[in-house]
Amino acid sequence: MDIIELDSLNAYYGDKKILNNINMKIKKNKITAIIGPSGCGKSTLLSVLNRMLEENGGSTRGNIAFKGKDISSYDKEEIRKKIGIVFQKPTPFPMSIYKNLTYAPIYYGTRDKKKLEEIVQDKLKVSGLFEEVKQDLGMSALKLSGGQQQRLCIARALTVDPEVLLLDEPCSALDIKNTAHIEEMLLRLSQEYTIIIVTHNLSQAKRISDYTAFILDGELIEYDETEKIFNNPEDNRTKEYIEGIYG
Amino acid sequence: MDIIELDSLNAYYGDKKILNNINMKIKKNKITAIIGPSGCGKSTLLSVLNRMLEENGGSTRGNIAFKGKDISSYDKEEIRKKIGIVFQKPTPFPMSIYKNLTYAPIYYGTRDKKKLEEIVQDKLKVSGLFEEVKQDLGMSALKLSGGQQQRLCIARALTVDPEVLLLDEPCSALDIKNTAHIEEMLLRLSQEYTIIIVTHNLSQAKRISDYTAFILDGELIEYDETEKIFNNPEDNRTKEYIEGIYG
Amino acid sequence: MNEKLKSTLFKLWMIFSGIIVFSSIVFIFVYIIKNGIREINLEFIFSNPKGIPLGTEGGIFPAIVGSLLLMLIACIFATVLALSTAVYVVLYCESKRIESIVHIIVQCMAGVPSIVLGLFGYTLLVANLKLGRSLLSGGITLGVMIFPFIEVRAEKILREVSASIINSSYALGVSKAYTFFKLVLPICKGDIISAVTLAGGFAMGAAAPIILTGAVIFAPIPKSLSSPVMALPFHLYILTGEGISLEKAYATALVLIMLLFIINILALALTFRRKEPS
Amino acid sequence: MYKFLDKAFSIIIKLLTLFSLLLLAFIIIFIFKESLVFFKEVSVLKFLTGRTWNPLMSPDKLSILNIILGTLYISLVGISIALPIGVGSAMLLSRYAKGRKRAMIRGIIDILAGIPSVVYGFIGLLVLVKLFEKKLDLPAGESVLAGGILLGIMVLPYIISTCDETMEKVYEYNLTSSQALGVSNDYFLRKVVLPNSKKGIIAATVLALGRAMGETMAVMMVIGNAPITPKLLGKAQTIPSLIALEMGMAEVGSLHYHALFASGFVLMGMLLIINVIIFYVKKSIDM
Amino acid sequence: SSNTPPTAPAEGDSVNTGEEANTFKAQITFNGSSTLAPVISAIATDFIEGYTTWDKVDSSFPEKNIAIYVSAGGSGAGVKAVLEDTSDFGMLAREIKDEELEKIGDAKVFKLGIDALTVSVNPENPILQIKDDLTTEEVRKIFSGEYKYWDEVESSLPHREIVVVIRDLSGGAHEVFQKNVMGDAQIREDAIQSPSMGALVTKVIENKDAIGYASFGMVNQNAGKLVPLKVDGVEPTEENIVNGSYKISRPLIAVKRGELTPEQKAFMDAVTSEEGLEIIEKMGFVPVR
Ligand SMILES: Nc1ncnc2c1ncn2[C@@H]1O[C@H](COP(=O)(O)OP(=O)(O)OP(=O)(O)O)[C@@H](O)[C@H]1O
Ligand SMILES: Nc1ncnc2c1ncn2[C@@H]1O[C@H](COP(=O)(O)OP(=O)(O)OP(=O)(O)O)[C@@H](O)[C@H]1O
Ligand SMILES: [Mg+2]
Ligand SMILES: [Mg+2]
Ligand SMILES: O=P([O-])([O-])[O-]
Repeated sequence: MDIIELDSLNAYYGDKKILNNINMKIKKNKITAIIGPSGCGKSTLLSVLNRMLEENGGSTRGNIAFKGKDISSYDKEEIRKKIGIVFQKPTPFPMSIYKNLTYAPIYYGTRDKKKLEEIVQDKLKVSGLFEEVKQDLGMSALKLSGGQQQRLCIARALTVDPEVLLLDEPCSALDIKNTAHIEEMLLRLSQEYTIIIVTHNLSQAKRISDYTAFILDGELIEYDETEKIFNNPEDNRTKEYIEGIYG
Repeated sequence: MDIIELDSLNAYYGDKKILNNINMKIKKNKITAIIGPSGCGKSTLLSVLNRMLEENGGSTRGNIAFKGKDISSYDKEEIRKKIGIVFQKPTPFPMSIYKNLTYAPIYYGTRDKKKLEEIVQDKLKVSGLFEEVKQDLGMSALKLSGGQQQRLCIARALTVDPEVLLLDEPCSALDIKNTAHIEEMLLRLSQEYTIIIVTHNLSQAKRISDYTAFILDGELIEYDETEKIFNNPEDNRTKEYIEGIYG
Repeated sequence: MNEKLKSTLFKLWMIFSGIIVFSSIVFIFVYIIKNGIREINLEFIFSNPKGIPLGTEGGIFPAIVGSLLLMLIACIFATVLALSTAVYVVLYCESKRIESIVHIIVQCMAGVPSIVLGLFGYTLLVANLKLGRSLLSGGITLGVMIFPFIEVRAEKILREVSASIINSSYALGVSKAYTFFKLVLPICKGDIISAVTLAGGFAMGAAAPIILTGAVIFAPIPKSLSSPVMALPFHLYILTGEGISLEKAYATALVLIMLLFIINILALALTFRRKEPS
Repeated sequence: MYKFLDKAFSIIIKLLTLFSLLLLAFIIIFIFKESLVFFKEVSVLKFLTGRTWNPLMSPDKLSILNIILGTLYISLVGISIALPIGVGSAMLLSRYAKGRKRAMIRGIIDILAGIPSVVYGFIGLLVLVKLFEKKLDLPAGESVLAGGILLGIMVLPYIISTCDETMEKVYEYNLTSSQALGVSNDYFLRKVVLPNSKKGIIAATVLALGRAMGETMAVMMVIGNAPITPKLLGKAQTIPSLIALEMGMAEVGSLHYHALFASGFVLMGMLLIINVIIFYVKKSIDM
Repeated sequence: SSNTPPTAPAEGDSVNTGEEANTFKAQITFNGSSTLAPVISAIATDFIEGYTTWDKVDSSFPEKNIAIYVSAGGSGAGVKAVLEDTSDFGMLAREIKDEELEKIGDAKVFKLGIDALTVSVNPENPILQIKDDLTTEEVRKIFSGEYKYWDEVESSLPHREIVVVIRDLSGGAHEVFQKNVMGDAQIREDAIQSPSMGALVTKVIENKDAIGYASFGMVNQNAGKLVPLKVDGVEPTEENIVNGSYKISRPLIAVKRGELTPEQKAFMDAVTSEEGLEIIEKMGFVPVR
């Protein structure tokens, strides 16, 4: 089943066209990886999906449907609750770790202290941060190291139980152990959630994704099952890019 | 020849000891990789070397010698010119790309427009950003994508021709192609420069470094030739960490 | 209480505050405009005060020029000192103790009644340094008055520049001075200009400090820093205090507001003009 | 070259800072010296705790407890009116006004700071005081409340500008992360921007409080200047208006003259105490 | 041009950089009473406009622009300025005290006019329908707070609180009021102390129950907006003020330390000339001829 459908999508920053005529169907409960060289528009594509692009002064043309309904027919807030995102640069709120994690749940109506604590612990465990910070959940999140901050942001995105999780190079600041931890977690989560991950780490894409999309200069060059893309790409440019691994 | 020597070095943030009794000699014109789990103190170690730690409110005990002379006997500014650094999070200045790159050269006395332009082009090419931005060097650096920003910061660090280059996970926001590009560049640069690179990407460490240091919880567990560390580590903890790759 | 309700109340609070601010501004402006507009014409703006008592007829031109000059001197004097102090505290000072001493002295100064500052300016500048009752003495006294306002805000503005950016600059081996002028100052130029403008407006509207140090009932446009000057707030003070003419007083206030408006627009233009060259 | 400039710059900065501090210290000494003459005649304690101020009678009758209370009361009323409104509108600004528009609005608000106190005083006397007399049926509308409201309006621009600078930064830096969680902007303002602007709000309060406690001309027009025990709807006197009211007439060198400086000195002492308190509040926030 | 004052104020120097005139001061400065300041400044403006340069005043003076600066910091500041040589003349709207004269030393005092204080009320005050006269006793009881309500003054008046408006207690205006009306009685503590005559008059104009001692000059300028009462049957008229039968009044004084220079004398002559006195009269004060 397709949870998100892009139909001749174009995205712009001002007059500059960043994404050009993208057609793409994202499968539910699968992990889709988006790869491509720096600046090709991967982050822009993600920001289109949860309507963050418009906040940043961009605009789109074309259609995007979420569960069969156009995303513009949803509330902005609704779509963002359903489609969570974690950015490339860690962006913890300048408040305590605990408050970072209860920020959204409280907004969505969880009042019970116990329940909140449970959420905090759960998500911290899921993101592998729990052991490191359990002593001091009241510490400002800004004092965490880069990697710790990023893991906190992943935990935070999970606190609203999204249906789709967008990840923009989430592991770029993590060491290998934590990366493995996250990858494992993503595989686990994909049974319930749909995951779209932008990554520059091709072996990561290969390891965890079911589908892979290759973008170049704002165009979707190829989109297929991961196996296919990596072993038998149709487009020559894809092949070249994949081979870059060893180059 | 040893360009930097650490002698029973301890580093603190306030009362918190971050680095514990580190002894280490960095070889000239080699690439030294520093690996270790998130939060172990890798970034702190780098910031000790060019005396940035004191700006951030930290302090050290023990000795650090640069070219045989204690670094505290140098001017802060001098040591920083000689030991450049690129941080984990990209930190472009909020000005144009061009100005980001001429910022330091102008300070060090390059006034000639042609010369400046040459530096800008050179360093942009070295960091693989030139083709993408040559049209619009006057654009604000903040508008670049994450990866582009980081490459700009590397280019900026190179504009002062340092003797030692510290890199704190410089490739974490770069895709594979640019990473390869940078790695290649680092190998090239290592003939003239001494390079210390913090990375969570073990295969990267393996690929490019001559020496590798493994840090855990602020202690230097093992420090040896890269080959030795990866193939035949002495300490069990190193072994476990290295094997984490496949875990 | 649930979050949605709280958020709604919160929004109400913001909107309510906005409405109060908006209506106070409108009320004050309308009140002054309504009472002052009748007297405003070219003659009022461009001629000397006349009539018996002086000010019942004629205009306020020397007062306009005098006030602008006083403000200029005050702003230059205060900005140089206050910005230096702020830079020292933020970038150079390493001792927390010195920092808090500076803070305490500066903030206590903020509350010294302006009339006392006037007496101080009179004692130091007029009587002891023999600068006379003059543009310079008045300007400096006003500068002392706005110093704390600029210092407190400049310090806050400097502190809010991201530390990682400043660190990146230091990491290039670049000096503090260069970092300040080439990186920090361009980033917070706008905020600093707005702080200085705000303080300048305050200086321009203050009567008490200049009564003893430089303002006179009538003077032509000053020819040098040592001439006494007319000033709008002092003119107002005499017009209202001695019941000379309330209409002229409102008109004078209106002119002052218009001047401040123009100055603010200029400051805005200054901050927005310089975009990155391409 | 730059090396030399850097040295020069650091020396200049230090010298200018030193000069500023000396200047300020000089003012404090000046006021202290002038007050000393008075304190030699009348004990500090008596000055601070007595309730009558009557310059026509013996020096024993120069004491300022009522006036201290009046100063505190009016400033407090002013700040408690201005702070919520100022913070609220600063948030409104960061939320809805961007770029040029915001700068314009702030410019207009800043103009409020430049309107001469005398004008505020007259508006206060003719509008606010009059309104009180009509609506509250007071024989005379001159009161602590009138002074407080007027002061509140006068310090608003300081609060708004100072808060807005902080809030804008917190807002811009964290907005995207918050929006990504689907949370409303109002919630974001409340939970992230407001708490993280604490320092800005404190800085604003310090500025505004200093301004409020030192404000002279406007307050003087609307509080009746009666040195009696202040009540919200009754007349009162503040230290700055006392000084402004009587300084012009006081015979130079007389005890009365020095008593006025002594009250200025007391005002500075009050600000010092308040600042020390705020310093500790700030410190506890840093924790 | 001879006869320089013993202590030449330094501030004139900057204006006086001309070749010959190191003794001649083209600039005269006044400071002090805000009541008197507009008067002097009106005369000075006429004087400057009439002559422009000093040589037109007297051919023995050099051709220099006339500069007369008047500022207003209150009577106390006037004395202070003379004592500290920061002004040539001090202006006072009260008697000059003996100690002050002593401190100045060689003081030259010019009495220029008289300002009377009228006991004035709002035109809508019902008392005006009953009487236009109060005894000193009644005035004293009103201002001391012994009468708190208007119906205590006259039982047919409404039971409304009397709003007493005064100038600051230490000021020159209050001093004469205290001396001539209050005697040993204290002003009620909650009287409104206005920071200026303008504010006092405004208050009486705006508040029906207000009573205050408004300056004679200002009552004339605001004729009809506030009504002066007779005191002990004596109406505050120019005649009564000059002949002393209306006793609540204060002098308007200029004071100088040391001999006047010829140019200062020339200006003071203008002030005390008939035209000068007319200006004083026009401002609503009673000139001293
Ligand atoms: N400014 C600071 N003040 C206090 N503690 C700090 C500060 N910066 C870092 N730390 C602490 O020092 C420890 C080491 O941090 P550091 O940034 O050196 O780790 P790292 O090895 O670089 O981690 P990562 O791989 O995630 O970047 C962490 O526990 C961190 O919380
Ligand atoms: N706010 C913006 N305004 C204008 N142009 C922008 C903006 N954000 C991004 N761009 C431009 O859009 C293009 C695509 O950027 P995007 O961030 O989507 O790249 P990316 O594929 O995510 O790169 P990376 O791997 O380096 O993160 C780039 O050329 C970038 O310069
Ligand atoms: Mg990206
Ligand atoms: Mg790090
Ligand atoms: O300024 P005064 O006229 O009241 O002395």
